Amino acid sequence: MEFLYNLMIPIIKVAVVFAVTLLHVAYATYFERKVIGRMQCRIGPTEVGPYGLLQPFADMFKSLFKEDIIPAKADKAVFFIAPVIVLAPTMSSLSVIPFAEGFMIADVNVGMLFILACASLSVYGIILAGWSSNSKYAFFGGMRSAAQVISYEIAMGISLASVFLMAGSVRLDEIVKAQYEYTFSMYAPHLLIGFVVFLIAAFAETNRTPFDLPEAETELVAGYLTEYSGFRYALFFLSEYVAMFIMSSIITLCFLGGWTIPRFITDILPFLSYVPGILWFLSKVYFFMFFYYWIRATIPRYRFDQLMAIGWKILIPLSLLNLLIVAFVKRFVID
Amino acid sequence: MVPLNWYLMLSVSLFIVGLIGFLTRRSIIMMFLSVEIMLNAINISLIAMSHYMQDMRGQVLAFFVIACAAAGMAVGLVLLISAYRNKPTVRLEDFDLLKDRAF
Amino acid sequence: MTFRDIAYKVFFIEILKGLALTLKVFFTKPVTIKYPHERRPVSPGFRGRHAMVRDPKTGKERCVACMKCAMVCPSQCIYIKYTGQEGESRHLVKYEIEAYRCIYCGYCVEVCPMNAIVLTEHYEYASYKREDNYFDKDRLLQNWDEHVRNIKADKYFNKFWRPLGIDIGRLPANKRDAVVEINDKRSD
Amino acid sequence: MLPQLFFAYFAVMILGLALVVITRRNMVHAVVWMLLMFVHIGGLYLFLNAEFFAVIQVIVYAGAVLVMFLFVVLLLNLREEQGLPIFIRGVQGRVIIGLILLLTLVSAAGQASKGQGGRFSIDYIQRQTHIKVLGSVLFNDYVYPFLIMGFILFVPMVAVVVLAIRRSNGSS
Repeated sequence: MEFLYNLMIPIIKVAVVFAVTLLHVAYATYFERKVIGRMQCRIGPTEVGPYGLLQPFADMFKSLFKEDIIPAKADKAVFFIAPVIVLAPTMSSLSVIPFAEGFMIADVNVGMLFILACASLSVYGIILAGWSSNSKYAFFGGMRSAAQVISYEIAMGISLASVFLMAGSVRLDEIVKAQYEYTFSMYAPHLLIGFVVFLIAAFAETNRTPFDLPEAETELVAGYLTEYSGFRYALFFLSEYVAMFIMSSIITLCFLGGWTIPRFITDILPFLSYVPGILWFLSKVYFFMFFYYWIRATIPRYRFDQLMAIGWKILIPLSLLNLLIVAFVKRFVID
Repeated sequence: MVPLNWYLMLSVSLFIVGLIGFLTRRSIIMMFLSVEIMLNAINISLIAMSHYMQDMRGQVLAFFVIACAAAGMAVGLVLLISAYRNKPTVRLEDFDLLKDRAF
Repeated sequence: MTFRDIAYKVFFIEILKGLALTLKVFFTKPVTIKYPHERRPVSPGFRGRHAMVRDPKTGKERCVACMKCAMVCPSQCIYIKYTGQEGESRHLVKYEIEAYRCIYCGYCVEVCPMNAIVLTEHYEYASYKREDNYFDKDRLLQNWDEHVRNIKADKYFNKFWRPLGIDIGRLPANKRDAVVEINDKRSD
Repeated sequence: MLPQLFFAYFAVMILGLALVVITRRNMVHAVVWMLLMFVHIGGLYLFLNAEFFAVIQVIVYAGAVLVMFLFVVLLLNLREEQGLPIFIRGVQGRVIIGLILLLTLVSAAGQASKGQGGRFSIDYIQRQTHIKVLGSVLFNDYVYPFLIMGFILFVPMVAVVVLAIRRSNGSS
């Protein structure tokens, strides 16, 4: 009986997280269209349901029932498996994210590194999708995306290393707890360079504007997605939004104090400490999702050489500098 | 508890698979992949022994092996690319400029 | 590179300005018109679907087959056939307009001495069949009926149905005021 | 019983996938199977209480080295290689030599016995977390090898840039 109980708890957690994530992705698309619409003086979807609230489901049903087109000379096995390779690591990295105190599916010692590993795995899906489509647009998109993701992963990893150094752990819940002791109960003011570097790298990691070269519509049709349609396209789409959610969660957890609220706020308004932590967590995450859309509505796309120059010539030296400063501060000031 | 010998046997078998691949494939890229398999076999045995002997030295060595493997592969692949620019093939037997034809 | 430029680069001043602009627009009222539910008012002089004016007295078209419209048409999309000898009154047999070729210049409307062919303000003539936009005589009269249906008054005046800038006195009698009497069967 | 079963699964999968890798004609397929094999090896490291290595295996091997392979395979246009034989002439002899070596080494590995236990017991590592233990050993006892390793990683970086760069005027 106890065995069953121990088995049921993670399954229920998985079900909850999975359902919440899928719903989140559905409404993240709606939210994006509304936000960008308003920023461009439009109103976004309004037709399906009240205020267009059922639009995501209409899109979902449409993509589910569309014809699944496979190019004649595609490498079929790889073509089929590529969306899964993109989606599976992205979804599985959800399992180590603590949404609130003690609520995470898998309690592993290497939480943050696990997410980095998953992020590096989903590159394969993109390259293989581009390669197996046997189309030039898709191939260029895949290669560009892989080059971009690999370059920015380095800057991202090094800027996260400064967080590990400050917190003395790679467990996400311990990082959050360690932040609570600092001045603003968050690392963002202390690790400002790392925070900015991570923010920029997160945009590049998830292939969002201004770094959306892999799927630059005006030059590459849809990049590595060109030959995909119907359900497989929806899988790529889903994984992109889940990846955005995960990146926002990592920023929230590593730099903004996760599910905690800053102490100086609870000192002034003590009743706020009764608000459940998941609300704080989600509000911070949604702020960053909003930021993604905000940036998308504002900044045009970078050129590919500019993208590479930003990654290698600016972000990596900056993050190394940040790491150096943090190491000195940690050794000689804090300890 | 799985005995240490099982890990060592797995490691050795994996090493031999990599070795056979290295010796028999024509393509240089596949030979590099076989080298990767062999290095992974070494790592399995190092980490297994480190675990069973409760000593971290094996894992430190495995750490260095991973770093060296990455560095070596980078150099190997870039050599392959510069060779490919001169002669568009990745088959090892086509690089035979220094071979004495008499034998 | 001055100090100011460096500061602009380091603190992302340009990007922050852009973000402030988009955020400002975010809180303004959208300019969208939700088309099938709301329609934007048609501006005067809009040149939409073709129609032939139906004479309320005879219930037929007013065209006298003078061929002026077919001659003036730059894209030559008006096809007219008539019977009747030289010196007699002509009888219109075929009057067709190929709307896909039409460039909506409005010359035919301006030149028509009888005010028979007009361009209405109707703009939703998308259809599933190409034939639907190849207007023959009956269809053009039907277009006029559709146009008239929403007009409440007895008469309809459109000053763009005659050449602007020409003295009214020099125009043919039927063209002078470009007023069309709408006295259709509804009132009967 | 359960650990043995898990080990058997991982061992069979690793060996089988390695065999699949070295017999693929299409190199992209080989790289994909290799990826699966690396993930399985990472799973094996989890049993050995080395979760840091499990993650490093995926990040470094799968995320960096194999992507590099994939890049090279895609950069070189290898269409015409597809029709040629996979293995070199005289493959049987080499396989037989390999199998003899396999028999010898497996029998030797079967007789291996572990020596004296050190101070890093499983409980100690679990209490301290693996990263901390590895870090303390690496940065206290093996600082100079670690620095040399950094240099070893730096030299290929320069070498790769020097070799891969195309001079705008000059050769080619």
